[in-house]
Amino acid sequence: MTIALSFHDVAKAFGPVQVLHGVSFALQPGRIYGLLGENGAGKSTLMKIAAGYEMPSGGELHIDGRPVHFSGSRAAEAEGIVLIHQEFNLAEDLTVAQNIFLGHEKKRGWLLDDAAMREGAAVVLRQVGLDVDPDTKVRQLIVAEKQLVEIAKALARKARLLIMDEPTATLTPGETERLFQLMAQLKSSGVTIVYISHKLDEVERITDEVIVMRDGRFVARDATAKLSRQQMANLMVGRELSDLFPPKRSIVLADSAPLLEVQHLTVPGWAEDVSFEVRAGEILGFAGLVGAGRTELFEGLLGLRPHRAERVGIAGRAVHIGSPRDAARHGLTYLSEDRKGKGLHIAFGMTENLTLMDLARYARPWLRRGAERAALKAAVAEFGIRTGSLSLRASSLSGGNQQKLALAKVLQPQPRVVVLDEPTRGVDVGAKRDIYFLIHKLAADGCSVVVISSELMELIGLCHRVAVMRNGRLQTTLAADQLTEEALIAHATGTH
Amino acid sequence: QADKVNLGVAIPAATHSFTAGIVFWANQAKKDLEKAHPGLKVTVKTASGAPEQANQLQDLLTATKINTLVIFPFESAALTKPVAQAKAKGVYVTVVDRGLTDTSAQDAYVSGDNTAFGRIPAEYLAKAMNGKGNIVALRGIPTTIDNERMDAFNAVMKKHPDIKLLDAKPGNWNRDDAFKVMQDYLTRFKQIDAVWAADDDMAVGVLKAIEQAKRKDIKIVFGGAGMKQMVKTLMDGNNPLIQANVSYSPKFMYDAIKLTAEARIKGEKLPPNTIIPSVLITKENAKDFYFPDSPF
Amino acid sequence: MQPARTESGAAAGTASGWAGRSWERLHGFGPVLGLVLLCIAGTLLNSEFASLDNAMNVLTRTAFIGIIAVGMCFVIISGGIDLSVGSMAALIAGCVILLMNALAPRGWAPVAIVAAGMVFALLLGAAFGLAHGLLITRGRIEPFIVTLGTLGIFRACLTYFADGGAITLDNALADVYSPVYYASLLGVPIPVWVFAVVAIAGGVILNRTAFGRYVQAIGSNEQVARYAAVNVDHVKVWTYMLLGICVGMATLLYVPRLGSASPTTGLLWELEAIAAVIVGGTALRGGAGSIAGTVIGAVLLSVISNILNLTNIISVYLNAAVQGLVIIVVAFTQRRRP
Amino acid sequence: MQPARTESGAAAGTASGWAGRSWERLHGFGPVLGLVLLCIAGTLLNSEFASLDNAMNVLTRTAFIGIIAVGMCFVIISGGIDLSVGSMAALIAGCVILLMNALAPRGWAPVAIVAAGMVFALLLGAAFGLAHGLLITRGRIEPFIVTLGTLGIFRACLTYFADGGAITLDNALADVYSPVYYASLLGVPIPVWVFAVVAIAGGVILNRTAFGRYVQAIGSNEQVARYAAVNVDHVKVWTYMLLGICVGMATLLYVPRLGSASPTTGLLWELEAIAAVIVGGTALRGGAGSIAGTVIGAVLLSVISNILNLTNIISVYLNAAVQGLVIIVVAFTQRRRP
Ligand SMILES: Nc1ncnc2c1ncn2[C@@H]1O[C@H](COP(=O)(O)OP(=O)(O)OP(=O)(O)O)[C@@H](O)[C@H]1O
Ligand SMILES: Nc1ncnc2c1ncn2[C@@H]1O[C@H](COP(=O)(O)OP(=O)(O)OP(=O)(O)O)[C@@H](O)[C@H]1O
Ligand SMILES: [Mg+2]
Ligand SMILES: [Mg+2]
Repeated sequence: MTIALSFHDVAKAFGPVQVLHGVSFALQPGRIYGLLGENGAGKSTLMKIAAGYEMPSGGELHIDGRPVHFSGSRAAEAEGIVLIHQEFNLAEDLTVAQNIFLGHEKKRGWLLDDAAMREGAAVVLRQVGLDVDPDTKVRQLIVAEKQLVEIAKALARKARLLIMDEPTATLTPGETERLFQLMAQLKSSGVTIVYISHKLDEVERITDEVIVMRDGRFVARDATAKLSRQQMANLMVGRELSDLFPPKRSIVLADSAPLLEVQHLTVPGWAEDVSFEVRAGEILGFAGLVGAGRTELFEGLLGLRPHRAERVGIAGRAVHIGSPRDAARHGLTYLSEDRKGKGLHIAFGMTENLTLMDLARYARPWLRRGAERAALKAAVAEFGIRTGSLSLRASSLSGGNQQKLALAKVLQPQPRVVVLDEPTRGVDVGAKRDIYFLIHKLAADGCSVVVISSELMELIGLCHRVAVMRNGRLQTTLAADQLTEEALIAHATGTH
Repeated sequence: QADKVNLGVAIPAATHSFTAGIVFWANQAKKDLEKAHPGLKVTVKTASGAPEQANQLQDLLTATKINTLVIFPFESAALTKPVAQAKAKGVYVTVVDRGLTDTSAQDAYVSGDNTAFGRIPAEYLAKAMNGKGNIVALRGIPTTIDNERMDAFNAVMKKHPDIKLLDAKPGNWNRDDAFKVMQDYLTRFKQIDAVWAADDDMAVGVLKAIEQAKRKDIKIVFGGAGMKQMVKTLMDGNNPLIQANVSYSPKFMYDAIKLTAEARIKGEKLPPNTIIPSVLITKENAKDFYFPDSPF
Repeated sequence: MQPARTESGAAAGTASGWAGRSWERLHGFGPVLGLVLLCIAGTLLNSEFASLDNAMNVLTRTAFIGIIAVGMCFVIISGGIDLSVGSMAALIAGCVILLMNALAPRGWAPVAIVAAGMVFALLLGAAFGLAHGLLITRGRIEPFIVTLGTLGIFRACLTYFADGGAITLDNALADVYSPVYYASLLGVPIPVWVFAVVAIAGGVILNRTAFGRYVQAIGSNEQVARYAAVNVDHVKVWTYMLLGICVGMATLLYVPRLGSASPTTGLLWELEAIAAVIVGGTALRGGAGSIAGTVIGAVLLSVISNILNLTNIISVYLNAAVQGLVIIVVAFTQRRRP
Repeated sequence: MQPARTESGAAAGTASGWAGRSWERLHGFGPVLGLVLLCIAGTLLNSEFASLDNAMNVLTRTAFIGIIAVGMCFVIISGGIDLSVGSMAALIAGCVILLMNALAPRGWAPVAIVAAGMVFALLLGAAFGLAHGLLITRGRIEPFIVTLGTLGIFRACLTYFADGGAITLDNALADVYSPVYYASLLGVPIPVWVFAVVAIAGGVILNRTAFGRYVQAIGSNEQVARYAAVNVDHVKVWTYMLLGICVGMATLLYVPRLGSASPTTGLLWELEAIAAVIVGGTALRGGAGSIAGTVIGAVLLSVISNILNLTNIISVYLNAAVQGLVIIVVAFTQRRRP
């Protein structure tokens, strides 16, 4: 049942770019390891090698002391190594159950045993706490639900070594809690777990030992208990990090006019009768559990879902928003939580992604490539996008760097109102801090910022006010002095 | 003589039996004539559409450098201008079957007789049916020739008010389409006395459909163009439905090439119009129209 | 492509849930609805339309395209396309007839010859499909290009073999073979039986076997399928082989009908087969689709031309316009949700 | 049609990075290479092939399909398809000729009539494209279905107007109009100039304007484009209108060449235009593509048939087979990376 995996001088290069430089460390069975590192440090790449999705360009893997060479993920799975990808790998046209058993179908003779698979799927779904019918098409799930399906899919594989690449990036505390219980159970039955996350509080809580990587190299490992969050962060970036959250801007001008007003917005099936307003210079947070309808509320506002509203006003004028295009024209942009599906053209270069929302500026009438490239250089510097070359496709960026690019993209048109759905999803601690500074600077420049986040600490540290949603309704709006984790959770779960 | 005859032949590609016959006879002419006249060069090009044929004309002129052209135009109107251009460059042009809209673009015209192709079956059917009864017809792909044939057929039928033409739908000179159309005619009309299939390919499909439905009311199926299998059937007399046919042999392609080549070698001109008549084929004269080597 | 979550899932127990669900149900019935309306129209226009004979005629002639469309459905769901099926059918028909004619003078029993011809048709179809599959997966060439190329090659070979004319089956053999098309079993013509069996087999393979599941997964997201350790190339090659076998099967039924193959045989069948699949609700980009829909799509297309043949309300020149219009209208009834 | 490119994309690969890049460079040149090889073969087979006259002939006749292919390239990159272009060209040609013939007896100057006809062609093309675009975006119907439907409708309407025969341009007008096809400017025929202008304009629009970028973005991932405030429906409608205008433009050059329109005009042009685009290296599933490749693809296709016309080495029946083979081989030289 147990497995001991070790890396010996594992190296990996993509073309001329050396991503991993001889990484060596060993994993003992039955423990939970936290794998830490800045965005682009090579965590995902190393784990893809471990699970047979990528071939190392140098070095070896050993299992229980014998060298192994995986020809593909199937070979790694045969050894009991299962990876939950950072980016979802689900076939959208298939159902939840079909995805969970894809490649491992249960059969009765020649035919598929759908009943057994549906049952098996229901079991693992229950384990991860996802309440959807196994026959639902994955296309119909929201991002957090897809993440849970990914986890359920790995559970169905009977892993001995389970690698989780940022499983909680889109989960709210409730689901995360449930996941931790599950991890504890697995651990007690002898499963080794590698847990990659940028949420250091979680790493601190759940892991036994921490392994830190920097720039494709192994840097340090130590028992979690011996390290503080600050120390972990310092190890990752290789220098002293000061306080994580920038100091909150004291107080919003009480009489500054609301820049975005929303009255009685209903998105049928998702959000009921929600009203709120954001003033210039204000950062408004949105808290809620998975399924509270925050994402859908704003997708409705942007005209991406059927919706009705009594009044939507921007800068005091009533506006009609039928599409993101209308919204952009009024100076409102939206960062989607679904990076791969809605946020970036992963087959495009970084430049094309960055300038897509603001092409008018570069087209006079012909696109000026030079100006576009200059904009990319500026964004790379400002958002700390770490990449070997500026001509990479978005798909070649690490997860966190993709997120930074997506954020840079929606800020390109210099919006007056910006809605950020999970803005720091998968972003490392150092860069997170930079993004917080940036959001503050936006607000200081007179923007209205809406932040939807599953990280309560982020909302508390960042926002002037936080709106809490539950079951599609706005429960309450908490002012800065009322913001505590307990209060937010109480309102979000309806137990206050 | 000073300039050798370099003869280009432009014809439609073999997309159904009749055009296959055209291609066969053109190649046959090439073989025979090149053997008979060592100085003669014949180049055969087949096209699957009017623009392609116009392209081939260009290529024959610029690259093959022909001085004589025998063309079976894919379409009359569309090829008029390209042929006129060829003639303007001094090429001697014989047009076969489908006359150009501007006859000054050609030196000679050798044609089949599309009017007779429609008239003869009409007259034959009228007589065989004693001037009364129900007819269904199958038409070809919508084209000018098809219109000519149908008009000629209708003109005769006007004189026989007791014969009812129940319907005329396109079977596209194609066995499969004809089979389906005939099946549906049989479903729709309970009494049909005769079928004008307007092409032997279509007649094949029609016969199968009738056979399948086991209908006895139909006395005659009149095809057209004298496909070898049909002429054979007529000769052998082994299908009572097949009593006559009308000739429209693709062999006129052979004749046209031969006449043109020989006239040019002798430095003569062809008569401006040569019409190869369409005649009624019956059991008696069938063997004159039977060419077992031709694909048609 | 639509951002909307079509809430059929049990997940969304909301007000719009019900409306959504019944729409979803209706949506699947788009082609059925179209077919029913067409049949009503047909009956009103000509009472013969509703006769059993006519129904059998229509189903029988649908069989060719229908069987091919079932195979095509797999190819399209897997994200591929095959433009060559019409030419392939023609070439197979030609080769089979040539083989049978060649065997005839050798003194084999006619039944044995016909059987040999039938096996040969299936083998040829599978071989052509294999060639397509290998060119597409190993050769890494777009399916559109590969099959556009073979579309020309197959038809040219047939024309060459036929010397431009028709290849005709020996009369004695034709008599032995013709029941395969013309005979009936329990009042239902053989081709309809074959069509039914192929459709059911297709449905079972698509929905009840691992292979079918992989076909859908590959069409939905090839990368995901690869990550799930599905042998993508293998599965793709098999979809083309299945289609090839279906074409072979259709040819088996076609040859006894007219006993000949000519350069016009199978012309534009590819368009009809693809249209049947798409009208039946399968998306051209792949990922999902249904065999039942495909069957209905195929029947629908032949019902349209049947009705046009049975009536005389508009100029024959406009037949194609009516067909086009009906196709668009049927597709409209099953369009994607807003 | 192929699902998502492998995640690792261009930069993927291992130590073979360099090899990868030079392959990538070579890859773009696939069609060029094919074209060069073909030209060498052509010259060896017939020295006339390399003459200026022949080159101009080939380019001139490529112009129709080439111009349409440029428009088609936009549609395909945006993830759509248009099967109706051949019928559309035929119908536009018919309508334009009817209009010009109708104006002739009214005493307009012939030049004015020809000009009116040309404007009408472009307007009709734009209108048809608009109809396609609206049916596809507003009506939410698959492009394949919409244009399959209009394929039938357009051709049926032409057949109806032509009463099954041909619509022929008045002789006096034909003489005034014919220089548009037959005249040359600086030794280069007018159609070649038009083709060049259209191709350059197409390239500029695709690569150097916001619209072109949006077209690529939509084809690559429609959802992401929508979220990025791209007016997806608007852009899609415009791609179809652009294509319609290109078809109108091609018709402008076609009418003076043959002076008539008939039910066989423009038959299978859609296949040729799509083939030119795909042979030129654009993926059928959309997202990326090149106008230069498309132009080369179109030229390549007509060079093949030109060479076949200039030589006499194989049976005419096999022409289509040679074309098919060459298309596959060219595609193979530019196949996707392993
Ligand atoms: N296919 C590829 N081609 C080129 N470079 C790549 C490719 N895949 C990854 N990289 C590069 O490898 C580096 C490591 O990426 P990796 O995804 O392993 O980072 P990570 O540690 O998981 O980061 P994150 O925390 O952001 O997920 C990055 O610089 C990335 O740009
Ligand atoms: N009004 C409602 N009634 C019943 N179920 C609802 C309602 N609103 C949302 N849900 C359920 O919640 C889920 C949708 O969640 P939604 O996308 O709204 O979450 P979210 O707040 O955006 O989550 P996240 O914070 O992770 O982005 C679905 O499972 C849906 O069934
Ligand atoms: Mg990562
Ligand atoms: Mg959300």
